[in-house]
Amino acid sequence: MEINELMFVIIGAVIILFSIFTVTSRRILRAAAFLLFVLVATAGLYFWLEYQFLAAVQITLYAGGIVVLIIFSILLTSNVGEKIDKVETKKVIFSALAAIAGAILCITTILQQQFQATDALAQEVNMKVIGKSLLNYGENGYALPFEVISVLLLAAMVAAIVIAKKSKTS
Amino acid sequence: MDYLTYFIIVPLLTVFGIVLCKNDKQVKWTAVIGMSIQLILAAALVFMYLAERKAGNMAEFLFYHDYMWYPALNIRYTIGVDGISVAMVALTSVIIFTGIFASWEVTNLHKEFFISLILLATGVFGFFICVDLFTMFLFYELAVIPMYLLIGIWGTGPKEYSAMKLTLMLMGGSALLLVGLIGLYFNSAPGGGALTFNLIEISKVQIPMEAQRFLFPMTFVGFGILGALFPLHTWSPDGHSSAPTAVSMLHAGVLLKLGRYGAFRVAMFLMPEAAHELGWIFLILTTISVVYGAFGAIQQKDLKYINAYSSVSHCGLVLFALLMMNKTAMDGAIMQMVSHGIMTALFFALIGMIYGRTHTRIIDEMGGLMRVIPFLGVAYVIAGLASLGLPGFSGFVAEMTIFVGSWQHVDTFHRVATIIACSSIVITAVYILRVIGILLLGPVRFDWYNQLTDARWYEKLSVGFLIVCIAGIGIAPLWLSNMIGDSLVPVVEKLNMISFIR
Amino acid sequence: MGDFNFSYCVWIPLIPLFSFLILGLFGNKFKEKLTGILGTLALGIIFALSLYTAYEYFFVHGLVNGTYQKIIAINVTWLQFTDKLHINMGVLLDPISVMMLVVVTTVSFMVHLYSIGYMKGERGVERYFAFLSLFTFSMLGLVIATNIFQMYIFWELVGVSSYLLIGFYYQKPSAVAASKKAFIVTRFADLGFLIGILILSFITGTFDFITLTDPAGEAIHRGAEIGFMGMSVMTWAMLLIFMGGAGKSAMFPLHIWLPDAMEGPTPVSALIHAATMVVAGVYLVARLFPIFHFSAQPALNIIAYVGGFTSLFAAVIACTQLDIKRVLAFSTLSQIGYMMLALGVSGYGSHDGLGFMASNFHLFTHAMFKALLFLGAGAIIHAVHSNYMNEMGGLRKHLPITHATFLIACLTIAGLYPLSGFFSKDEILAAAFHKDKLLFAVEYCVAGLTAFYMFRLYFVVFWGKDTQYHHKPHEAPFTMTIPLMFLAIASVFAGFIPFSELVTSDSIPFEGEIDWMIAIPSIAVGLLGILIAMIMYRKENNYPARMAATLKYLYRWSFNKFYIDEIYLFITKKIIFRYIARPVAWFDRHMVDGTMNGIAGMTNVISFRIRGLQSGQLQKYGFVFITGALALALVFIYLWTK
Amino acid sequence: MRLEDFLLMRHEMLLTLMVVIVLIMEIFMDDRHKRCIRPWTIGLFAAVTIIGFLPAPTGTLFGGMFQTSGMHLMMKNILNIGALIVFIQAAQWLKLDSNHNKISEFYILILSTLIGMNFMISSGDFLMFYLGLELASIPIAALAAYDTFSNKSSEAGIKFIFSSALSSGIMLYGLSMIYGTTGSVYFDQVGSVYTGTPLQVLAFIFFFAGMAFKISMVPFHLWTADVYEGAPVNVTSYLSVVSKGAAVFIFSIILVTVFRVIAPLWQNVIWVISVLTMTIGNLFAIRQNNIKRFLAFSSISQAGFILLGVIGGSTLGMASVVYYVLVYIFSNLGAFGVVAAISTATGGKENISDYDGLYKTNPGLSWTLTLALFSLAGIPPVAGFFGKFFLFTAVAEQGYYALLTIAVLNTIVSLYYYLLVVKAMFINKSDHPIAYFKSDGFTKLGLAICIAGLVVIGFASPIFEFIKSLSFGL
Amino acid sequence: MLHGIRLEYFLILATLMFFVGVYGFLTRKNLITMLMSIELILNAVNINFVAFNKFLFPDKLEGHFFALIVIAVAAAEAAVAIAIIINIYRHFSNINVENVDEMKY
Repeated sequence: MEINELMFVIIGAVIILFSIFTVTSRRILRAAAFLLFVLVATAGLYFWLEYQFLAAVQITLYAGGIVVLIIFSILLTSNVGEKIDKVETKKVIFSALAAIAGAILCITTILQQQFQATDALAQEVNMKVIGKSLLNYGENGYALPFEVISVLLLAAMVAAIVIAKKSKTS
Repeated sequence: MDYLTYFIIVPLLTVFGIVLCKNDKQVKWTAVIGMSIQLILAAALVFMYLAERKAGNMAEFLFYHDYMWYPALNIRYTIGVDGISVAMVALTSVIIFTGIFASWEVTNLHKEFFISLILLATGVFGFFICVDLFTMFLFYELAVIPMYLLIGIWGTGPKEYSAMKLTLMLMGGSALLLVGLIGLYFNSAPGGGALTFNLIEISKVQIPMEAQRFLFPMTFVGFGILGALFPLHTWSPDGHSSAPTAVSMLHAGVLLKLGRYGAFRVAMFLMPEAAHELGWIFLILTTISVVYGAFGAIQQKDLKYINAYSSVSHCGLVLFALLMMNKTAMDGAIMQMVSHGIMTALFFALIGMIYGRTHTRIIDEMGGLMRVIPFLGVAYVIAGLASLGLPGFSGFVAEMTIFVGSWQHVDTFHRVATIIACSSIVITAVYILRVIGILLLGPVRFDWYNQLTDARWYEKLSVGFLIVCIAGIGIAPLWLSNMIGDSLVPVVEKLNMISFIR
Repeated sequence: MGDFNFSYCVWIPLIPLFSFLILGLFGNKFKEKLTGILGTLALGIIFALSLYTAYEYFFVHGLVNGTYQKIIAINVTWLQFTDKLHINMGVLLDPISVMMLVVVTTVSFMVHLYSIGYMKGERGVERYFAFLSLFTFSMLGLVIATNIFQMYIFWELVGVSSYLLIGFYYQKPSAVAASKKAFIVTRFADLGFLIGILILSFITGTFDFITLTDPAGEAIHRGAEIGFMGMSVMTWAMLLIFMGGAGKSAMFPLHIWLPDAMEGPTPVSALIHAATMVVAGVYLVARLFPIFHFSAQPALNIIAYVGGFTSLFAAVIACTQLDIKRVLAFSTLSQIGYMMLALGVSGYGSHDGLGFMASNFHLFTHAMFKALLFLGAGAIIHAVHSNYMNEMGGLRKHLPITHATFLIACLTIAGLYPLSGFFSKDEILAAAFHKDKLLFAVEYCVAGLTAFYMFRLYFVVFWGKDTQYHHKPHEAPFTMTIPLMFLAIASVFAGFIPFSELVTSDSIPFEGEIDWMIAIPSIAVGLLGILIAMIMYRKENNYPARMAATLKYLYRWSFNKFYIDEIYLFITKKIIFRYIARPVAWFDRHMVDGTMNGIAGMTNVISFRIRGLQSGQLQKYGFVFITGALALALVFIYLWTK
Repeated sequence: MRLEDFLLMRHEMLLTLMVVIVLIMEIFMDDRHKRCIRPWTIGLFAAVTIIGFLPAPTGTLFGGMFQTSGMHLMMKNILNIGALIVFIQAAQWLKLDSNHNKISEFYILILSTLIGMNFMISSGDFLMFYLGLELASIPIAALAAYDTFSNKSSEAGIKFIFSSALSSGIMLYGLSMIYGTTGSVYFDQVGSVYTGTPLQVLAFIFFFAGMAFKISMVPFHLWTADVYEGAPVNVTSYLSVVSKGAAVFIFSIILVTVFRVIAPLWQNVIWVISVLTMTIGNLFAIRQNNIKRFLAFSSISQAGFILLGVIGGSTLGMASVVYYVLVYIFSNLGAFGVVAAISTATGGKENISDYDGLYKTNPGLSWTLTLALFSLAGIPPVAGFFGKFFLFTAVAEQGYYALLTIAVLNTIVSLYYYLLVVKAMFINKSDHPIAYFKSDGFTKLGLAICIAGLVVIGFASPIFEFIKSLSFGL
Repeated sequence: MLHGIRLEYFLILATLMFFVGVYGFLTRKNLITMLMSIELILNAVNINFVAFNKFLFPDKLEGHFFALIVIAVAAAEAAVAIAIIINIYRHFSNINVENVDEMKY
């Protein structure tokens, strides 16, 4: 087994394991930490696939942004040491059944598929390409999404503020 | 503006006028004026129609006008009348006219009452003058819905239940009908060409048999529910009994006919093959209707229930005759529609008036009314006699035409059905006389009855007008019969052409 | 038919119609006396017109080439069914219709006149006269009908006027019940009539009497070959039509309405339930006689036996009744049975058609003397204020004119020479003798019974015990006695009309003669009946009671009219009402309606049951979401593959 | 790319401009005058809506990411009309004290969702589609939770955002598979190579589930009732018509362009889902007492009816879908407008039983609600009848008579519960009916527009004809 | 460079992660942990996109950018979600999803 393959296996194992921990851990802060591991491991996967920019974004935005946000909100809303109540068995069983069934269904279907790779040459992914793509308004350019997502973020910001801000009258 | 459209415009203007009215009196008189105009229009239409026919205009539909509405679906506002629709329009205008007078004493929300009533009439008029299935359906539904409010608000007894039941069952019918109509539309050009909702156009093509087998029951039952076809008639007793007078009149008098008219005009006219093939099922049902309704009426105690069941029976006879599919029987069927329409309107008007005096409709709680309110009593007897098919009144003419026509079928099945249907005339006599006996005759039941007042002028007007109509048709039926008969020729030809092939 | 125009005949029915309309619509504004005079006047006019017509027809214009013509005086299409079948309204004049015109207008005129006195002071006289006019109109329309459907129309109208008149005292429950019964029973019979018409018209393709009854025409022979349950279709048709006739003419077993119909005012009984309407059935059979004869012989036999049985049956009952009007009613039944029988045994053409002639003859004479009897009974009731024989007696002193006329009538009905009843009855017996000995024997018995019960009535009422009355009975006013006298005269002399030269089955006159071999025994039997009655009832004695005791069961059954009413009541109330109408109503409420309500209820129940789906739990929503998507995927990837 | 090309994005540009304007107003106005934002915004937005109707060029931009045609413009205009009515109807509500410090936010959020919807409709690839979809959903969660004093409102918000996130997750999974199996996210390229292998079917189903969530089809509808009930009335009305309408539009576009090849598959899927949606929606609606919840279930069953037009995928079907959405906007907004007016005036009376005897006190509102409900039920002469009729015609055109029959039977059930509301207003007697109140001009204007729409749209055939002329299909 | 690692491995990995996320969504009581589950789901999708892009269509960057956008959207979504969660906390004093069921049936 080559080192690359080993890396993949390790990363994969980390992702799966910590995902499971994330959704089963009864201590909420730990769950957040496990989530962080998963996200970082995913970033590792992106590195492994040589998408450095994406990996960086993953770490900064996801691991750095979202997880921090989550942790803050945990601190706001929960006792740190508090354990979450146990989930009823019925719920666990049914949810697990659904998830497992779904996974089996998806995986069998995926394995039936003959994926067709393109013959075209691989494109090198560096910052220059990414930057150009982001500002390109032709085919395979992402100027429009780039702009729209700014509206989205603005709206989300307004939304979050309007909900979270304390009303003056209250 | 073509002549027939006035039949829609006048009621709409009346409604508009009523909206602007300030007090009850204005409302009533606006309604009276509007509906009088309508009545005059209808009378004029009859004469114009007869004149046209006499002048040799043999087109299937007269006063025919065709306006494109939705080009994309070839939906048109197409209007035209033949003898049958003329008869129906005249019937409607008579009943709505008298209905206005019969509801002179509506106690609350006058404005809304008359608006709904006239809207209902608008729907009916529209239905009868339309040749395009889409607009026909539109008016059909328009006629059904005001009924809910009319019964629900101004009704008596378990009015909410009845109103809901009636509306839902009728809309159920119209739902099936909708399927049928759309199906017809898509089968209207089996050989290619533009699809159409136009009755005349569709009647010229032969709809594929597989489609007919599905669409015929849909349309027939759809209209049949409105026509109180057994076993889908149960809305009718409840609905009638809860409805205010004018609504019962209009409903039993016209709306039931709407169903029958549709069953004939749409289901049978357009799908003769299926009518031949599946007719027997419905013939059995209608035969049951006829006898069953009559038997049902024997046991009832509420005047309106009696009349509702009697309507089931009489209207059953209409469909029965239609399904006999020959000119005479159909002629009789249409006459029965007209006749029963007026007759039952008269009945309901009288029942309403009696109820207004005695505050009960249970026959066992009344008695000897003839002595105290002779006008209404006599009118009731006349209505009863007309209903049991006494010569000289319209009912006789219609029923006899039906029976003679039905008998023209040679096979045992039709014959047996005819005999069973005939037997209804005896049962009818039984329940009519029973009611007359208990209600009107005998000693005066309560002392306070002696203080009852007989009919007032508007009631006399309403009742008298209807009686004149019944007797008029009963004494001189030939013009009506001919007017209808001429228009039946194409239908019968279409139906018979099929049977000839078979 | 010559050049005489009979179309004025249309006024004969129309005048009473106008009289009806005027009296009906505006009668309550007139003075009571005026209404009676108006009605009577109208009838007077048409009475005269009818007599004039009869004269013109029988003696001037009717007979052409030795045959009485069938004259269609007027004919308009009233309603078109098919190309061939249409109802016409018209006036047909032939011997029987002209005869009936005379009968109807005569009796009606008399009754109108009589009623002026009889109904004096009653409430609703204008209504009474209006209805009488209506009845007269209908009856005349029936008589002159040119086609069977016109006849049916007026048949119905006659029925309804009978209904209205029986129920004239509408505040009396028994009158209401009687009128209802009369209407429904005849209506039931008319159902048969209607179906018969349908069959007949379908076979022959016409309603028209002339076409139908032409023995040389083809219509009459059609349908004879098509069999149905052992009889030809034509026979079935005619039987059904006869059912209608039997209903109107109150033949057994449809007779039950007639006795009850006596609830109406007495003149009405005289007019409708004795002289005119009840013979409509006879008239109907006579009208269609050629068809019966040529294509439906079995039906004719049935008619004969029904007639014979009814006459005997009714006569037996009449012997025990106490209500004088009921006695007369059963007597009427019995006499109509006679007429039916005569038709049933009749052949076609000249002497073979003796029965036909006799039947009509008897119809004519019977109308006169039975009307007389009823009017006389009316005068008695008017004087005594009671219907019951046992409350009467010795009235001959108080009511001399009534007594005299009543006696004449009784003698007439008993068939004593030379009163009219003798002639007509004799012809019937003769006809029966030639055809069927059994019926002949029965009729002999009936003749005796008739004499017996009529004189029972006569003796009890006018002789018998001397009863004390609250008010001293006094003779009726002249408006009532004049008709009595007129009819008495008619009863006496009508027998001398040479009927066989006027009314015959094939319209060809023949020479009638009296068969004394039959006549003399019949007179003897009649006399015997009178004698027995005289012995038993002339003076108060205990013979009747002993008689009743001896014939215990027969008496009781006869007194209770053989319990036919009870059987009917059982069938209608118990079977039809309880086992059909009520279950139908129940079925409608609970099954048909129940299904509809059930569907609605079911929807609500389902709606309630599945509300758990919307649990408010976000995660359950998620679960449904996921499983829904997976299920869809599963189904459409692996299960649904096409 | 020339400057004129931006004209193609007229709707989006104008809306963005409006967001900016409102933001500026919010920032630079002092508190006391903030209420003036309402008329200004409404006026501006009315102008935007009208400008939207001016003729405009069509074409594609950004290498196919953005495409526009007459039909797209029509859809956007329809959404604009809906949003405009919502704005007008919300004016009175926004005036309430509890909302005084978040007036402009309401407009910003709605406008940004509208931008999202416009981009979504115009999208030429799945990326833009996804982005538009999210832009159209995320702010709505905030809008649902807008009434920060109400438990129900925040519950609605949380339910919406989580359901929405789950559904978009599932949809993204599907999209990733579509990308993986076709090598592109552009609609036209995907459409040209889509063959319907099992994985592609799976992908489609997942995509479908995501859309079904937005359109609230059974069994992906469960959030609907709770969110509709909890959210402020005006948000609910926006959610139920504009948001749903946009989803329906893009859904039908994608079905007939991208998934053209597997049409038989999705027709079957829709067959099943449509029956479920109509039936379940109706069954739940029968029992509701809260009128918003009631309207939520009614809108679920309406979604089922809309699918009838989609299923055929024909030109007629698409035209009838667009037309129906237009009608639906007027009907539903008419109904919600009355509900909002009453809720605002009475401080939150939202139960059907509160409406007992309403006709005696407020006949105008009662008639409006009745008309709107009749339109929803498909009763002539209001526009809903025409809308339903065309949908039914479209489904029959493809020969789905069984589906048609089920659908018409469902209309009866729906009529039943609509009539229950009518009955409450007209027939039921109440000891304490809602007292007579006067609505402000905005509310009246909003309702008047709805009534006018309801009456006119059906009879004015050119509207349908125009839509049909723009329409697209399989 | 991909050596023996096949695309399917990535897909299976992503699928497993996806359904773990789903499982979490269905079972976690705390709203914030549910949010984490959603992040897992989105992350799984991203892996898919990226893997497809790398393995099958390396000439373009569609999957890559898709993942990028998803991350941004996820962030926005999380922000709003957390705002609402905090709001819920204000009203219900806890953030247990099972308590948030005032509206049902």
